[in-house]
Amino acid sequence: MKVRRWSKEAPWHILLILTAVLSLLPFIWMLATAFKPEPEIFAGGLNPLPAVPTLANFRFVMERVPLFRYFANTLLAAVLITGLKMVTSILAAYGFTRFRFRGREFIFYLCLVSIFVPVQVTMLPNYLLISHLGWLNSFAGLVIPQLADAMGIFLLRQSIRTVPVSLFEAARIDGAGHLAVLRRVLLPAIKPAVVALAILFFINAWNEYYWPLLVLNDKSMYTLPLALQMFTNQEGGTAWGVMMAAASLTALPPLVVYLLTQRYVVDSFINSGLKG
Amino acid sequence: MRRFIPLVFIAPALFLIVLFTFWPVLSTLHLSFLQWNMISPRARWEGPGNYLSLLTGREFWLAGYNTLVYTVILLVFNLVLPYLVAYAVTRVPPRRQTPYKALIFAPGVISLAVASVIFLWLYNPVLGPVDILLRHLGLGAPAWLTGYRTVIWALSLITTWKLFGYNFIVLLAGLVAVPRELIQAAQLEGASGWQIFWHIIRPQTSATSLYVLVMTVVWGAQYVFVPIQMLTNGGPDYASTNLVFLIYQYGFGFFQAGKAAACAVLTLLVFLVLILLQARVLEKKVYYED
Amino acid sequence: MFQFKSRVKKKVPVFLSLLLLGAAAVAAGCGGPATQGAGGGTGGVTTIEYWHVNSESFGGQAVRDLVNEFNRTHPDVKVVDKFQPNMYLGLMQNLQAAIAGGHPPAVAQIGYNFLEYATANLPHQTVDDAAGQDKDGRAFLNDFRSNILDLGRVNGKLEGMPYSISDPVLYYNSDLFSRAGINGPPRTWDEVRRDARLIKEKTGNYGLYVQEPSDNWAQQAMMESNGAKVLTKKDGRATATFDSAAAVDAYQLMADMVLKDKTALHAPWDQGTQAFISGKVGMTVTTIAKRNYIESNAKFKVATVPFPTFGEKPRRVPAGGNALFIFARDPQQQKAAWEFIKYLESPAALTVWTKGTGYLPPRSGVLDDPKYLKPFMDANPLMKAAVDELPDLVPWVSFPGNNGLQCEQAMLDARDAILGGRQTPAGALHAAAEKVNQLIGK
Amino acid sequence: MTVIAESIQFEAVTKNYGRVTALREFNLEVAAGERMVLLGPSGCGKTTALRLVAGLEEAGRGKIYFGDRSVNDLPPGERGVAMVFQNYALYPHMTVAENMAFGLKMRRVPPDQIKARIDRAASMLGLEELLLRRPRELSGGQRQRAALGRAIVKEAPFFLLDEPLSNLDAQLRARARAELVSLHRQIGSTMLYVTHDQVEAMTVGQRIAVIAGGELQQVDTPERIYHRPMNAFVARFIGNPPMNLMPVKVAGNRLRMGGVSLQLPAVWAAWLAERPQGEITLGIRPEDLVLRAEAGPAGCSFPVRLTWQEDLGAEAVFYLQAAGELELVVRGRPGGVNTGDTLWVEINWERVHFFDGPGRSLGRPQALDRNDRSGAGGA
Repeated sequence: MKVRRWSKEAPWHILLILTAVLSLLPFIWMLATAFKPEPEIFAGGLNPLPAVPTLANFRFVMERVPLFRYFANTLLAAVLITGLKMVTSILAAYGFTRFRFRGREFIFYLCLVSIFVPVQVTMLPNYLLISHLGWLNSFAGLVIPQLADAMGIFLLRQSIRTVPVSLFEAARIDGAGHLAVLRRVLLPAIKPAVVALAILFFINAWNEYYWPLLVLNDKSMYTLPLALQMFTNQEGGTAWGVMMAAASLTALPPLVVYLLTQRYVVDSFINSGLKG
Repeated sequence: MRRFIPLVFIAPALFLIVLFTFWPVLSTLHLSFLQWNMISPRARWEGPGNYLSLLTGREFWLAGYNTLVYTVILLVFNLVLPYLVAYAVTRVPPRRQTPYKALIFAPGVISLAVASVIFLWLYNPVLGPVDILLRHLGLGAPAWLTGYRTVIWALSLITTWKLFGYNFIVLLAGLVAVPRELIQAAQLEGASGWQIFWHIIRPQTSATSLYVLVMTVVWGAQYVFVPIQMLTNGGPDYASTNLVFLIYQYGFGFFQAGKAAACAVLTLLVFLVLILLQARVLEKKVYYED
Repeated sequence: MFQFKSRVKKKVPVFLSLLLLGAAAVAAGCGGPATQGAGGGTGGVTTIEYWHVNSESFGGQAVRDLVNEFNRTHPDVKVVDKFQPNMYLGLMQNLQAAIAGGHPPAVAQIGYNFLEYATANLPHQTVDDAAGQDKDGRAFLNDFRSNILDLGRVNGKLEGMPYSISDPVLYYNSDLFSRAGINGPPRTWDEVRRDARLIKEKTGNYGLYVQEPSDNWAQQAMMESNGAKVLTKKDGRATATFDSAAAVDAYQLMADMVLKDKTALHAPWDQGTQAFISGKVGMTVTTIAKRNYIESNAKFKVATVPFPTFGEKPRRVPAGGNALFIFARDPQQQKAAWEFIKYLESPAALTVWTKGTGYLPPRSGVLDDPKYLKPFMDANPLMKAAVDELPDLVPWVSFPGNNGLQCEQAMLDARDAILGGRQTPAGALHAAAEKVNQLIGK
Repeated sequence: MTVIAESIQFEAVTKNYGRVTALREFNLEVAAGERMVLLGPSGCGKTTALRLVAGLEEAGRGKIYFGDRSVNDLPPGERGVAMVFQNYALYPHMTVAENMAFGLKMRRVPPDQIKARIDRAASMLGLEELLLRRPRELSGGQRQRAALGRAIVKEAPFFLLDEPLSNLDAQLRARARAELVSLHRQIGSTMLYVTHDQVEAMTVGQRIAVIAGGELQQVDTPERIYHRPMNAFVARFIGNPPMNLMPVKVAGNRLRMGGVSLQLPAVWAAWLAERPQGEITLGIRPEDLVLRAEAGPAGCSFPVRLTWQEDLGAEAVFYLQAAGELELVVRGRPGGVNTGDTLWVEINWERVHFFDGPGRSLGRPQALDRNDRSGAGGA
């Protein structure tokens, strides 16, 4: 019986293991390179692991770059972006689902369409606007334009629709105002979706590269993805080991958070109704 | 007063979207009729000139065609494959699913910029592991990033690597939501595994698949932009350019704001039909779920 | 915060959105660094920004040392250095944006290939002007060789001060050479082709990689060393002439090595350099600025020789690197900027600079002076090839006009088409030249 | 627990959803402290009426009064209503106690009072052991009690229930009905109870408002609704199996129905003679027909064929066919007959109803009511 069961499962396991290995390969490559001394990086070969692991690359990063400052910048920006986007998205999704008003569908479609506008289209005018406001090299300039994202509205609207209407009505009869309904009834009811979306927002905000590149040119304001650029130079050559060390350090926080909460995150996604 | 309450809820998000998405789109429209390098105090009125030069040149058409190719490739890599893998996960017992869910989603936490740099190494035509492997098998190693035929595949794969996990989880969520009774009913009727998949699971997850499909089509163009910009600059000879990169190249590579804007407008027009269609599709699907 | 009496509750969303905007305003207010603002002068100290492309892996430390030293010795000026990612194009992007936003830096490194574009489009103070206002200006400029100053000149006017200088040299892997049984390094392109074949036959590795970044620097060196001109200026009008017979010949050689002999590698710059350092390519033609990088990473013995010539024809290599431009608007800042430039170009500062980056100094006399670079040159024999080429330096072609940057792209497209085997050198170059001429004419 | 109950009044209330009219010119008065059941088939507008009272819907036209105050513009939270939803709408992330406390917290009731009220309600409903559980850890009956508890603790003047028992199984339902009534006696608020189940309506309501097609059909005590239906709809909607309704023709003292001709009792014949002639409908409840094995006196009974019978143990339901496609349902004692048998039916003429063409009840001769034993007499 047991053998039969395995023979039935085995092909799926093979496919899954293959996928997992392929998924992790570039990852391993990054980490392995980060621990390699410089000449070994160029040795090539199929075995990605370092023969003589070294911390020199990490040391170089720590010495040359105020990594903790960038870490703090990135964290602050990502938290601000995630938090504010969640607030505006939740409010708007609530507004779109819990009220009937003229033009509701039209405004919603408008938001929906905005999801599909490539950032490259809006980059230049937004840059000029931000610079006109004097927000270059500021958290405001970094954060606020990134809040214009209707994806959260769309996904949260989906999951709010899965909440029984009577729950809201019960709360209204209980005398709860809109904010109390939001905070004490709606949010707990769609918690998985909120968590999953927040994680998604956070990872994206953490990794955002192009907008910070445009608005930040003061090194002290850099975020981690920008800091990676401080180790590349086409003309003089890119310090791959150092860059991979920096990249590993950059990827580490979200990765650790993800691995620690992995079960919860995946379940959140599965329970979130974020499947659209 | 009560009439304005919903507006109060929507206002913050709407304000931001109008200010940072719609207003720029309108100003892009205006810009597309000008010739301007972004700094000179005077912009020259160009009329439809930017559009004409785009439509008569070959770059725009090449980029449009490539956008289509990317889309098709990404649909296979980022919809069909993750669907298959997600299905595979549902075929193994729950307690053995966890490591797969964890490992396959993990690459999603790395930025595309970093992923691009890693793949620059993996794709090295002389010492990359892929090529070493191919040479061990006695096959010639293609020059991934300089080959006309390979470059789009190579760049798509980077995007796939980054997005695979997310799509996988979303599709898995859809698969898990298929009622067990339906599958059991089909089993009682003697349906084979494949028949159950095709006649029960596939239609039951069509809503989720549709969502992933739409997002892949629309966002594919934007996600692929990062490896293009980092690794090939659209080369060789426009073989890897897509519409979004072309906008960037005119704007931030050639400093021709007018032409970049015209390209953006045309790109939006190309997407517009798609957008309306998709908005409808999304809405309709939601209706089904209610 | 959610515990409001029922009547107040309705107003909370309003309150919340106000809070949001308020937070934004606060963030805007306190986020801006103190160094911003056009004036920049407080308490008699003039603060200026210096924009550079020197990453931590290439010259970042040298920039910091120089700026610190300058600030220490010039109490009335405070220089703030700002690294710009993504090389000269990245710097130009941010510069365009900063100028559009009204906050240009006082001094910035402009890559030589952006010289024409920057001169024509970005409001700046010319070096001629800055030196003219300085009583020691003339004397200062006299310390530079004329062909070096030409690198910063557009139509006879000194627009930017040539600062960093690199030139293309041929690096070779001595170990591979001995394994292939080659005695000495190649002097001419014919020898390069022959040696490449030998390396391929004897060791199975590629013979050559010529750098392929998003510019045509190395290709210009080949064309012009074969007697062609990329751009010909006549009566103030520029014409693309990179489709001349001599240019086509040079490209044909390259194409043959890649496509016919299969002895040359066709790959992006990073990958090509990786391949050379890993020992899989016998020779590479690339900038002297990469010397330290290649030397410290390669496990084999590296050596350099000057850029190969076509037979007896004179070698003509374009200068890479950058010139310093003054974008300050305020006279006080302009003066401080000029002071800073003079400091950066001083023999002592250039010594730090060359040691930190591997660039060649633009100023005469620094290289052989035991006080300055002589010990460094003696310790780094690979630099010799680059120094030997200094008399052969020509300006890096930078296309004029609004479409100048697009012209460069047209040449790049031709390079891809040729080396990718899509088009013949003659066909591709001719088409590109026509396109460029059309773009220049606009 | 004392609650100051108030009356509820609908005054010409009309509510439209798009083109669909849910309530049309609806008038109804519910006395303070009364148990009023809104009964009708699904989609009849009864739930709409309830939601209008709760404030979950806004009336299109017309007014709703609590006492003498118009509450049209009052939001639900300020109306002083407690409501039990069909699916209970318990907050899934809160324990039973938290569910009960939520409304009170919103109303800023002091914590010690909240606790006292929850304890009282819990002991009334036997919820003491369940207070710390979450809804998904409760059985259907427990959830229903929790929902009741949440409504009770508010000590609201108005107690609204929307099909509160429809998710319970039959046995629980019977017990819950009785509990609800006794609960209402204890708290004394004005109770509005929506159901489509006539048994529930009959057992719970002090009065029943039968609604169909957005219009009020009849408001009356359960007895009068059963015995004195004002129209054919109410007559047929109430009672199980439903009342037999047959088109009949009256000619003098004879009544033709399908292929059957019967002798009318004199009192009916005289009374019907004064009514408009033409097509009228005769209504007889299944228990008011008597099934016999043999023919009675001529013209008093008619022959039928037994097509089907349902033996319910204590009683049986017989499905019969008479001449001229006439179909009848009769309730009686089980046993002794077989499907296919020919039997005889006799009508209990004291309990028949007549309706006119549009279905309005024609009433009945006064003479009959003098010796009425149904208890449905009086005004």
